Amino acid sequence: MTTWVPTPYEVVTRTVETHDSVTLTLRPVAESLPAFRPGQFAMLYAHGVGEVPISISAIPGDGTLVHTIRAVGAVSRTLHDAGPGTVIGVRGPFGTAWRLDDAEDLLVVAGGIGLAPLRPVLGHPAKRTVLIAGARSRQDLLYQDEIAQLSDVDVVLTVDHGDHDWHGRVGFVTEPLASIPLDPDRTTALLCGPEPMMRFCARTLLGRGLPAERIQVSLERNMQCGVGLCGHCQLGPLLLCRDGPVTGYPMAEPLLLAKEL
Amino acid sequence: MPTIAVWKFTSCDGCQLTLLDCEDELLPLTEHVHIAHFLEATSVSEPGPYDISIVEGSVTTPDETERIRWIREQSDVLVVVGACATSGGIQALRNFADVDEFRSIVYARPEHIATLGTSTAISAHVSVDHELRGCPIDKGQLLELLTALLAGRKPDLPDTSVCTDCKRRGLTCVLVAHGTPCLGPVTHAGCGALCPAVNRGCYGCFGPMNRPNVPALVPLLRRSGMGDDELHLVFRTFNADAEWT
Amino acid sequence: MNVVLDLDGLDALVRVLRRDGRVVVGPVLRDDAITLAELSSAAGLPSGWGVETGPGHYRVRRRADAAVFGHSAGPQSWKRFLHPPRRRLLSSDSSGLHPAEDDAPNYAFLGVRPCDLAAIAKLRQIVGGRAPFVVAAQCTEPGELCFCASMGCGPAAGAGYDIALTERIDSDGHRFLATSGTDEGAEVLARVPARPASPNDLALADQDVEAATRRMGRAMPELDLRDVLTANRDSAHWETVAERCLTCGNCTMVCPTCFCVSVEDTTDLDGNAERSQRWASCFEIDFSYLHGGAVRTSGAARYRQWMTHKLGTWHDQFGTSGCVGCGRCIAWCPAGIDITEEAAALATMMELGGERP
Amino acid sequence: MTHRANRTLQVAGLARVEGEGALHVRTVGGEVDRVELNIYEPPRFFEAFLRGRNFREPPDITARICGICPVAYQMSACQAIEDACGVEVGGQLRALRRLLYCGEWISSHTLHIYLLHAPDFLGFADGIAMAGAHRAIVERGLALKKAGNQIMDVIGGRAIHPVNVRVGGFYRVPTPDELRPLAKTLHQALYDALGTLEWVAGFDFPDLEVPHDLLALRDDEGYPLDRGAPHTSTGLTFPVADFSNHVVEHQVPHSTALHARLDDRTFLVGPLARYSLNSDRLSPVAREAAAAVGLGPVCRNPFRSIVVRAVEVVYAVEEALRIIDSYERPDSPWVEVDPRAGVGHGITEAPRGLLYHRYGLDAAGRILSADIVPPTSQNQSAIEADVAQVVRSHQHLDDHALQSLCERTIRNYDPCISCSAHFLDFTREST
Ligand SMILES: Cc1cc2nc3c(=O)[nH]c(=O)nc-3n(C[C@H](O)[C@H](O)[C@H](O)COP(=O)(O)OP(=O)(O)OC[C@H]3O[C@@H](n4cnc5c(N)ncnc54)[C@H](O)[C@@H]3O)c2cc1C
Ligand code: SF4
Ligand code: SF4
Ligand code: SF4
Repeated sequence: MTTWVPTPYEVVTRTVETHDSVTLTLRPVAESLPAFRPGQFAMLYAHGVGEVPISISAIPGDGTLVHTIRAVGAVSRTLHDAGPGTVIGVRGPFGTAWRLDDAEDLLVVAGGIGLAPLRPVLGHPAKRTVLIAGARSRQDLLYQDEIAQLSDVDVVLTVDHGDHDWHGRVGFVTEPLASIPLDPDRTTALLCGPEPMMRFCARTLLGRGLPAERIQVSLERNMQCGVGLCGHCQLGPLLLCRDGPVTGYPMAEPLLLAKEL
Repeated sequence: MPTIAVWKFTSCDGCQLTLLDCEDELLPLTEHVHIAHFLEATSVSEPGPYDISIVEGSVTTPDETERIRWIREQSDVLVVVGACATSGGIQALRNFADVDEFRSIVYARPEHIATLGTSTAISAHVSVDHELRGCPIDKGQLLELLTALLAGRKPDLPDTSVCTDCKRRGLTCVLVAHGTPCLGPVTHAGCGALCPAVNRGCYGCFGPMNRPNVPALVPLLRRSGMGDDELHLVFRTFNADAEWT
Repeated sequence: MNVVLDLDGLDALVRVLRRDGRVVVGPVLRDDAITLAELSSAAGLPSGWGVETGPGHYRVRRRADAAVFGHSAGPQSWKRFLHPPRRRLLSSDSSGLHPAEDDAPNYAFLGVRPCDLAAIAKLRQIVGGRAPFVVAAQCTEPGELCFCASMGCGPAAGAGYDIALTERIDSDGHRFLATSGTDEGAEVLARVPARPASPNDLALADQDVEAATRRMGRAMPELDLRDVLTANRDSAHWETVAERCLTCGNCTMVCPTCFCVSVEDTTDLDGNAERSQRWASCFEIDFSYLHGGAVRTSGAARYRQWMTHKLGTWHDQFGTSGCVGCGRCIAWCPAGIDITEEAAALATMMELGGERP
Repeated sequence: MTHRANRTLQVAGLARVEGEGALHVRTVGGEVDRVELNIYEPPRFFEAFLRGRNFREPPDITARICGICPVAYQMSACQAIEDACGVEVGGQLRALRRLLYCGEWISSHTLHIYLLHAPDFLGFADGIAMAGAHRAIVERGLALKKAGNQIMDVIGGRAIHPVNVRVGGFYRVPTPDELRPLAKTLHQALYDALGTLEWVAGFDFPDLEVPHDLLALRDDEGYPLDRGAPHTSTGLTFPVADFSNHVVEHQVPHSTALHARLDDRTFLVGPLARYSLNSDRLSPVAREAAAAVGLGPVCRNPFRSIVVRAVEVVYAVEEALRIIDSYERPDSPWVEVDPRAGVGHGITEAPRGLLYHRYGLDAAGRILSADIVPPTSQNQSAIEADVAQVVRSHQHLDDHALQSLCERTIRNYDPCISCSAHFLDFTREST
């Protein structure tokens, strides 16, 4: 039953990202967990409230863990509210990572909190990296300062609802995706966001000649154990905590098309 | 300390008694919450606002429609407990009959009695934050809800069938093995499968589960010997006004 | 090692296992069903009781003989002991996080049918835990709902037993051929009064088990069920099942291999927390809950998930089928939905070219 | 202190009673002009919707009249229907029913003694505040109450609205092994019950002797719980079937509960009546304990009802132990009851007093008429009379003190307003 026992980590910094999201840096209290790779996730336990899957959103390489958390329910809100000094239980690393080995050009498409698991990828050495990130509104866009400082990444930001302070694009991420310059022969696309968004983006990319094999998506299902024991994260043949969340599009496509799978 | 108020509407008192039936937990609980109003238990009655209001009973009088709005305004979290508060209770049988006739059967001078034509759930009048099912509610669920509210976690109140609890308890299905009619497959879990545990079919006192398939159960009830009359009555009892279909 | 035990020998077997500190669990008659409970002697076995089963139907009946293993799968399975309905995982208090102790006893299971033997292996592959000592009872009399033969899980006991018994009652008396499957099994058998088995004893046992195969009234379609289920993902057939399906979860709860659990967090008034797991069912709407709502809300989607996992995607996840052909889900589904019939209907549709809405 | 000749006392919501009621008292020229126990608990029309239901349903349905004494409803309902169908339930099944009823008495009386009534004597707003000063005592009360609930859990399946009661007996009867742990709990409970009696007997009791007729069951086999014939303090006795000829209900404008008169006189049911008519029937330990705290064979002071309740708890615990001790599991959990056309009567001693049920059935077992007379509506006139007497003799008190004395007077009866709010005027009945 030790698989169920989290390792204590302590919050060292808490950075407010948006009105409902924060980034926490966690430092091991004593023992530490093996290193995480981009795309993988941890199960974070808030004492007495519960445990939820949260992706790794940066890999500083100093043994700390970085997570960006959006408060949507009881557990995520408690984690969101955790200030420096709070001890959180962590299990992981779990799941599959983004496959970047043969990527020449990187196309990163994120919707909402979906940018969190893709953030570690932005530092990956690629010939060319394009980031298309969408959010509901300007207030929901994550990591805005950091993105502004990215020098070797082409950035396109878009929001569903613009306001007078917003001078960028308004609309869904599929629109810039249809028009940005893109070399289908050397691009690897990484998608994370709501399922319909990923489906539309993938369809656009397939239409532009990108082979399905070079599209990766990150899939979410209810997860309660992280280690293939609870059964909740099934999506067709996949146990997403083990066979996902990062999945190649050839595998994911039929699963995303089926209703209520 | 968070304040709790317990309110009674049209009901039998059984659900609020459940709180007093928490013999081992009652005194420790009062060290963590402050009871500001609970007519059955205390003469103290403090004005609002309240952090948590627990409401028992259904709305059956004009006065009660007013009172529930006031309570909602005064309460941060509103919890409704029991079949009366969640679905109108057994007194909602009047919703299917003529109240004037009911009134005159019971009272010689019905004009003195001010009642509405219907008995309705609290949620028909105001928004509700949590509900505990059952006629009466289950003590374990009540404690689960209170401790969850105090700890800020989501209470664990599954909305699946009684069967799931029945099987976890290791009971033998009375419908399959004895041919006893049982509403377990369509009834909301929470009691811990009390009736099958005494070789009795569930009679639905926790009301319908989330998305019950009553049309699929009816032929099975018939097969186990229920006639039209009984079938009609069995869904028209403690949760008559709930959405069984 | 092959020996023959009589009823006293069987009782001695129970005693030996108990003396070694094991909790012996076996079939008993309780509340008009054959359930599983701790045995203090072989006298607790349901001697002379059989069962009559059908879809959504189960009745115990008196047998003409005194067989103790003459009944097919009951409402409970060994899952209850290897993967209990509720189990504490961990507690958390101001002093830190504490794993729950593994307090599972050292079990000996008596009278494990071959289908259940296979189920124990499949379940343990996922949930782990200490291996029980297994005394299997080979099947000589399949029940009306059994189809273990077509799942490759019976009626002969496959691998994994310590001792396998084959019960026989004839003019030579009531006896059990006992075959050891492990050294531990042989060692236990050696301490039980028994006579050596003759070639005839072995031949009779083989013959009885062989006959059982031929008498099995049900079978899964002989197609690759993974293909059948994938091809039928959008089939309208799921709707017709959903009309009958109560989504009560009985099938998953009685299935000896269904392993899903939900995690519960509880807290006491002093701020101590506990995490535990309880059996979950893919028929619960909350099972697929994501922030904002559940993924599988319709009955059709939930039934599809269950059957597709059991017969199809289990192969992808664990390299084997999730079904052993015990027939429990057919008997204990109050609506009598028959997984073999539904699989056959889907297989026919696929052969007709797959059905698209 | 001024003695105002004209004054009005209003208690809008009576606390520490079951259900919702108010009190209205008016004195004019120093005379008590009006005392109204105003029951505003909304009516729930049980008798009306029982019509047309199946004869197996009243034990479950009428239990929901009152969450405090559901077993009483189940017992009276079963008895009335069995009477209509010509069946008598005896032997161990009857013993189990009595055991279940003991559970309810223990639990309900203890709730009243510790959490509702004792705070009046010791000057606390409630049992919880009282626990601040007397933690161990309140914990003893809660343990005792829990013992009663455990009996109902084990026999009835749950403490409030038990699921295991059916017309003819039970759905499942326990094995002797399942009762053994109860016996263990009850040995401790007996000790706690005796402690409770000693504790409450030491309270100060205002003087009040009530002149009302007393009405209770009396039974050859022991203190009355689950059966017996109605007896009065005037020496009258009558068969259960004659109940409604003697006890007549009528509606009063200020209340949703019906009032009742016994042969046109104000009367009293409940612990005082039961004890005064049956103190000779107590078990030895209970009788001795009552004598030891100075309770005579008759008690007519409602303030002392708390002592009588404590005696009854001792009795109920002892009786429960006796039943468990001689328990043998019956072959069948119930006796078959086939419907037949007719009328049946059932009467038992609820913790608060006589509870009468009467049903008319047709040959198919459909209920044609239902009539339920709960204890609190029988006691309403007596309660009002007592309040009037208390007001009369305590004119010197200020409003606040007088009002709280009036409330205490009401609480003496452990009135169950939930029970009393929904009943039928017998004379209007159409059968
Ligand atoms: C692989 C993976 C990575 C994730 N990474 C992040 C991240 O980096 N940042 C972030 O803010 N969120 C992330 N999420 C989503 C996050 O797990 C949910 O928002 C969270 O579980 C909600 O729990 P709650 O108790 O706050 O809310 P509630 O809505 O009350 O949820 C109750 C329970 O439902 C389940 N649940 C609800 N929503 C989800 C969900 N989306 N995914 C899985 N289970 C769910 C959980 O079991 C949870 O305990 C990720 C989810 C997955 C599966
Ligand atoms: S007895 Fe009732 S609740 Fe239990 S499994 Fe059978 S149908 Fe479901
Ligand atoms: S089994 Fe059904 S009727 Fe019985 S207590 Fe539970 S929900 Fe109520
Ligand atoms: S799916 Fe049905 S037949 Fe197969 S193992 Fe499970 S319960 Fe037995």
